[in-house]
Amino acid sequence: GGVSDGVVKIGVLGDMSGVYSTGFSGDGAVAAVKMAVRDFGGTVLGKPIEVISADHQNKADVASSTARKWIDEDHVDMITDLTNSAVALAVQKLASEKKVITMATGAATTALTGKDCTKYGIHYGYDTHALPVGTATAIVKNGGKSWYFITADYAFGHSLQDNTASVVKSLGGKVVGSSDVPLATTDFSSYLLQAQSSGAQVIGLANAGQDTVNAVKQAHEFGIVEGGQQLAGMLVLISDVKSLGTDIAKGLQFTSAWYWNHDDASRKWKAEYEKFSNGAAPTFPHAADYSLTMAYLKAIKAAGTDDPDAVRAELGKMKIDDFFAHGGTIRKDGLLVHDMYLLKVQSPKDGPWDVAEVVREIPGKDAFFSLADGGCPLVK
Amino acid sequence: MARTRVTQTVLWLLLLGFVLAAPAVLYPVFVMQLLCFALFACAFNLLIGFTGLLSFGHAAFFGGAAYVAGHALTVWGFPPLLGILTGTAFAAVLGYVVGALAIRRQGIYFAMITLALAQIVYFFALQLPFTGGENGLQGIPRGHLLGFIDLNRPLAMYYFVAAIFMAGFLFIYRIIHSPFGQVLQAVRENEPRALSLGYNVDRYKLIAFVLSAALSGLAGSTKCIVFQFASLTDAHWQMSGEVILMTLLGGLGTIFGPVVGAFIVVALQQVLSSIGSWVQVVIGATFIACVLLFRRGVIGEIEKLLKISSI
Amino acid sequence: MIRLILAQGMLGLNNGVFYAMLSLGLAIIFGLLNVVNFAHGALYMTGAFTALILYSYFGVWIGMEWLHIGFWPALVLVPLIVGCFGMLMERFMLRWLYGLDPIYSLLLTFGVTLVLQGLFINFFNASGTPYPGQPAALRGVVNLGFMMFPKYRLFVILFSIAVCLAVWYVIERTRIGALLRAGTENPELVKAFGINVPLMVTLTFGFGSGLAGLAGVLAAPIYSVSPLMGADLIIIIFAVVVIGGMGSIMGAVVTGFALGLIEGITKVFYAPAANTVIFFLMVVVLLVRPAGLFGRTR
Amino acid sequence: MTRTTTASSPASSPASSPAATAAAPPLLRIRDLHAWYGESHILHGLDLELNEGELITLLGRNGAGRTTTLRAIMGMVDRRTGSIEIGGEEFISKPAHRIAPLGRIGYCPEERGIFASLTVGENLMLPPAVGEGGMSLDEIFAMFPNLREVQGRMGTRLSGGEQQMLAMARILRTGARLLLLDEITEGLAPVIVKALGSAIRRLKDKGYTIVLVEQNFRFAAPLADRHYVIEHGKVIDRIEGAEVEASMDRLNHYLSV
Amino acid sequence: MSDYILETHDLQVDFGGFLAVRGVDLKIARGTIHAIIGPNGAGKTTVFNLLTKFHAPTAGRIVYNGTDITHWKPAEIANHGIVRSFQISAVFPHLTALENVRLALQRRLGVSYHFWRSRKVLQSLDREAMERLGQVGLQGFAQRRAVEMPYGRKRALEIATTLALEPELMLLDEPTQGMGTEDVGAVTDLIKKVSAGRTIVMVEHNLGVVAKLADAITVLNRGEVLAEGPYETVSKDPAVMEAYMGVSAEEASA
Ligand SMILES: Nc1ncnc2c1ncn2[C@@H]1O[C@H](COP(=O)(O)OP(=O)(O)OP(=O)(O)O)[C@@H](O)[C@H]1O
Ligand SMILES: Nc1ncnc2c1ncn2[C@@H]1O[C@H](COP(=O)(O)OP(=O)(O)OP(=O)(O)O)[C@@H](O)[C@H]1O
Ligand SMILES: [Mg+2]
Ligand SMILES: [Mg+2]
Repeated sequence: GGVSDGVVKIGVLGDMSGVYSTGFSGDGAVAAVKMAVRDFGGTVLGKPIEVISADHQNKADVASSTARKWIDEDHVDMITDLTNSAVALAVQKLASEKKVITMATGAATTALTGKDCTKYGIHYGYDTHALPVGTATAIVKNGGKSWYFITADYAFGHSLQDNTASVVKSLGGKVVGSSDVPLATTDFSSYLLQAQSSGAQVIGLANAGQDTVNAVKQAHEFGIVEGGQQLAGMLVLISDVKSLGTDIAKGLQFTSAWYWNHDDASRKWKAEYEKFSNGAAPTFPHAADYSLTMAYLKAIKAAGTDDPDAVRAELGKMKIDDFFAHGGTIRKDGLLVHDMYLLKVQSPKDGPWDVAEVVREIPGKDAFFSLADGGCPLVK
Repeated sequence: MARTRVTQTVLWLLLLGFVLAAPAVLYPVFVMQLLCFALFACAFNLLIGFTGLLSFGHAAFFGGAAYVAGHALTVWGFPPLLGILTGTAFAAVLGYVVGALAIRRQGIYFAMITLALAQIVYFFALQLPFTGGENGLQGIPRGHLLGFIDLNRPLAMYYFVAAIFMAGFLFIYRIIHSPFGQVLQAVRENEPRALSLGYNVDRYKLIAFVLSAALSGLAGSTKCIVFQFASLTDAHWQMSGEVILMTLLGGLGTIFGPVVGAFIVVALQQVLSSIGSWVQVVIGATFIACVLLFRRGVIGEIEKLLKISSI
Repeated sequence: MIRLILAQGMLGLNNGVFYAMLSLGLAIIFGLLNVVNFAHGALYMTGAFTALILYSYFGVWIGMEWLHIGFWPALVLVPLIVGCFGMLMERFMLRWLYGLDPIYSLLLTFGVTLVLQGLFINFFNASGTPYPGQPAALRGVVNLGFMMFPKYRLFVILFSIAVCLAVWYVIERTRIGALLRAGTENPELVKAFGINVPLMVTLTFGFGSGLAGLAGVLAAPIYSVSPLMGADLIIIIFAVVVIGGMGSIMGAVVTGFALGLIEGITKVFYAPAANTVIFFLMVVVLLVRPAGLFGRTR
Repeated sequence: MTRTTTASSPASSPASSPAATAAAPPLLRIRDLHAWYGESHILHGLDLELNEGELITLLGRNGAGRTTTLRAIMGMVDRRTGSIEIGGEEFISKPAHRIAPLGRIGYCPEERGIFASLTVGENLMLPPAVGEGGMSLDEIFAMFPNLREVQGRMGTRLSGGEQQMLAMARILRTGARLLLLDEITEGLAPVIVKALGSAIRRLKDKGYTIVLVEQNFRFAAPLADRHYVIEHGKVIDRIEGAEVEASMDRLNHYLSV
Repeated sequence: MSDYILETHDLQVDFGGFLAVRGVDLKIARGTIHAIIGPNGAGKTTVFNLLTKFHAPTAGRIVYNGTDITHWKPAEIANHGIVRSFQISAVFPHLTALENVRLALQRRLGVSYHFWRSRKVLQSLDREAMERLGQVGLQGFAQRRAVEMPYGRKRALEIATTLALEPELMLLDEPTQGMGTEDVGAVTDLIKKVSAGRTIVMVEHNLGVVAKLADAITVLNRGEVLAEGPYETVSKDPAVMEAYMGVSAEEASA
């Protein structure tokens, strides 16, 4: 029992300088974790809570050697953020071998809780299965039946494309082609032309962050949208909408794990966060970071120890119900199941960040795959 | 002469002492990283320091071997030693191909051609199905050495790596002090003359290139077992630049220089890792300072100070 | 299919603009000073950032938030600024390396690249920032028949062809060029003829750097401005210069445009190979013509 | 500026005998010249004088410092002290690139200094004019007919002799009136040496002032007004052209020819 | 075996339209010293470069000891006994004199590719290397690095190294160029001395040296052979006098 080494150490391993550093990860994520620690009281079981952070540069090897050192040398108890699926997969595997809990937020691949699930790995927030359930369904039902994908060429992009494609196909649509684009590409024009000449009705963007923003912008620059094709961002944050501007993003539908202007608790949390982080507005991964830190600390308190097995067991038993997650549970495969939202871009009404309205709430059981479908080896 | 011998002995003892005792004081993974890069730099130095060829593409051998060794260990289930040998052999073959193309030109052209060829290797590392693209090869098993030594035990792993390093280092030392090494030196000093004495200069250069590539591959394969990871970083041109920095910083064409240089660079990266991308700035500034102020490098300066050579 | 090939070819040509302008500067600096300027890509990146700073930050810094120095002024100012930076670099660093193996200048400029990249990453983070100052006159698209092509990109293609031709003319066909070439070969003697060689060298380096800066401004509205934009390009530029023949001005320009085109067309058939086709071509050229397509063996 | 007094073009100024100009200041006066390459001290207090229209030679064994003397005049050594007056003006502290235009000097270096990356034509046109009255291209081709055919070729594709002619030709174009010529007959066939000899005689007749560094005494003897013998960076003897016959023993001793 | 160690047949080279060498037939008799002279730009250096494979001929054949060597590589001809010297002194500057010479001897040992063996195996050659140094009077310099040696000594070292290969045919490119009078004498004597038992071809402008050494002379002019024969005949040939010495026949007879 008790707290190992007399301190609970949380490591935030995120993209601090790359394409995901605004929106998903970066300083905003560290702030969310720190704010949660503050709100929890700064200590747990009478021991101090410490937060450290590092930049993984979107490189799985950098991430894994940092994690290795954190675990071996700094005795970190839990590693979070892990934006970038390749990073998350690498770190989750390594940490679980060394019996350290990971709670990934920014990463999206379903593999984290599917075929690569681990005993101590938790996926908190959303995944590539949940995203298209809202967005792709809505678009196909509106008549967008043939799709061309522009895909970020790594674990996340492929996972997102595959999941979206199966939603499209299950609704009677078809996929006519795809282009794999390296992460952090700035010129999408040639891929967009390829997409244009495929004649698809919908160009699905299976990427995120700055990549999505650039792709959408250039599609407008080359007159592709005027040409009659529709863009579908499969992973869009409100910060992306903001940097695109609502006139370019107009009409865009996207799926989100949380929207700040949806209920009072969320509005209140956003205000708190902005105060804590010098005015920076939160995105849904930031909200998830806060929520998971709270959950983790509560689990330690409940278990009376920071022993990973005990804490993991406690997390599995908890009901997660806060401003972020409604009716959430962490399953055996590590996936947090909770409600998702389909949003639609609107002209701001309620302040500059009110860029979308909630079109539909998607209940957790519909948004996420079932325990049996995931293929997690821990689930016999 | 005597002074050279004494200094050399001191350096040998220091190195041996460090290799044996380091894991007691330092984080073993860090020391293993040091040794892998030191070996890489020594292999690189064999080429630039003793043959006069600046390759700007050595990451291809280092990273390429890591991928092949990683694949052999993970997918084919090779034991560790065989896996490392496979990676090394691959680097040698790759070195033969790259070398045969590149030695057609000299000097700066040579550097740029190696760079471009390494870029092709990088492309394969990114695109081939078995390399895992941006994800890299993860979770490479360490396995059992000779069937019974469990390399998952940190110290076993450490002394395995230390043995590989020492073997590689001694081998390089021997190459430099061989009849072959003598011809290399002649080629570096006056190529047309070596040619007119009947030495097939290109073949000597090529053999030196292959040896250097193979040893770089040895370092890369070893690193992939240490970190259980093979990634694009190892094959990226920035890695080729780093190994040049290590060698330059320690002293081009010296025997212990690259080891010292590698230690400094890796330690610097470790110490500075908390300041994010300022690391790049510091490394870049070191590069500049090194080129402008002490081209001889640490060991080179010591040589000058003690008025000796070849340490 | 034909339409797609044409369209990708146009885009390729658009990239070729940057290959040509950058390898041109590189070739001038190499041909005349025997310096392989690894920092050329970083100077290009610096050019793009300078344009961005002039537009978005400069006014704020001097307390005049309303001030946005736009694209057209930047087209003149940035090459001057980057050129001055290049001259400082030449004057205070590279100058000490003349007469040594050119490898040292390659390494020095490699160091400069790391420093510049690191600095910009620190202040602007590694991902791109869009350049908002694209001139209104060049907004919109032109219908080329086979595709809609942004006006701005068309402008960039035409503008840079003009720049390349002008530079080529000056270097290969005028006395200035002959002086520069002579000055690199035997500076002492050219000095003895009464020419201020160190100044000439500094100006030349400044000019080459300025070209990189100019390319940076042109690139800013197309690609987002990012600290790594030059790093990705410089390796390709090296290949262009090797294929064209090191130090050949014409070779650099023609090869730059041609490779952009080839790269674009490759995208139609096998997109992932587009980035590498240049390096394969380089290998082929080296096997057939070791001195490069336009290179003269001296 | 004393320059104006001596700036008349060589072609138009009358060939002046040493006696006639004895009153006028010498065109080139070197006093106590010291020169260094890095740490090595090569010239140790060299003195010499040269009037307008004269031709002198610097003789001496290999390594005596003759080339260095010319390079010191041109500012091509690492450090120099003493005094170098050209047309009455002090040049010792002028930067290298100001010396040729201000002194109207043409320098033909020992290793010829043909630029490999320039064509013959470009090599020829390279040095900027330093004064009026340089030779026209026609005059130059009349003097060195070989050069006309090879104009488009790259500089170092020329044979040794052709390079030497080019090196000479290119400074004659500039309007220099003081020529510093270093070992111009080295490695040349007798027929070319002969041609060069008559070319130099013609230049002298045109009023050029010439300093000739020569190994080939037989070539230099009939041309020179005066010989300076240099050893260890100093002038150790000075022999008037007219006295050469009488001084053969001395010369043989100095040069061991 | 033929009397001629080296023959060329209709040798020709074209530098982008300019025929620098046009149809040269050389016959070098075994055991002689053969000089090639001619006005500047005649193509002497170019012929030399053709013989030593630094250029490839556009047409013609080179026959060495009855074998066609037209398309051999530089290293290959060295292995068959043709060794050239360079105009600028060619030594390995940071190696000692002994190591310089040993490098020439080392190939014979067949260990030059043995990167796994210690350099100590080369010590067996030290005695012979010392002898070679002795031949040119450099015993005292054995442990000195070549950079530290005076010019004349470097030249001697270069010749010692060349001799260590026991070349059948030595090619010397302007061996006395840029030397003072004293050195010229010494080098001339050295060449005379080492010519015993081998063939030497040299390009030389110094007619004194040529007169003293050469058994036969080929005069080139504008890429063609103008005259051939011993010094006495060649130097009296009116065509040669006109083209090379620059005296017309009348002047000469006057
Ligand atoms: N760049 C240099 N650095 C150091 N010493 C030099 C340099 N150039 C020449 N020297 C030395 O200066 C001395 C004089 O050389 P200089 O070239 O003036 O001789 P010279 O009389 O012209 O003889 P030569 O017939 O060889 O041309 C020689 O001892 C030479 O070694
Ligand atoms: N690589 C080349 N390309 C074009 N022309 C060349 C080349 N090399 C030599 N030449 C030309 O060939 C001719 C012969 O040159 P070569 O150097 O053989 O003359 P040479 O007889 O050695 O004269 P010298 O005694 O002056 O050195 C010259 O006219 C020269 O310009
Ligand atoms: Mg001289
Ligand atoms: Mg010649």
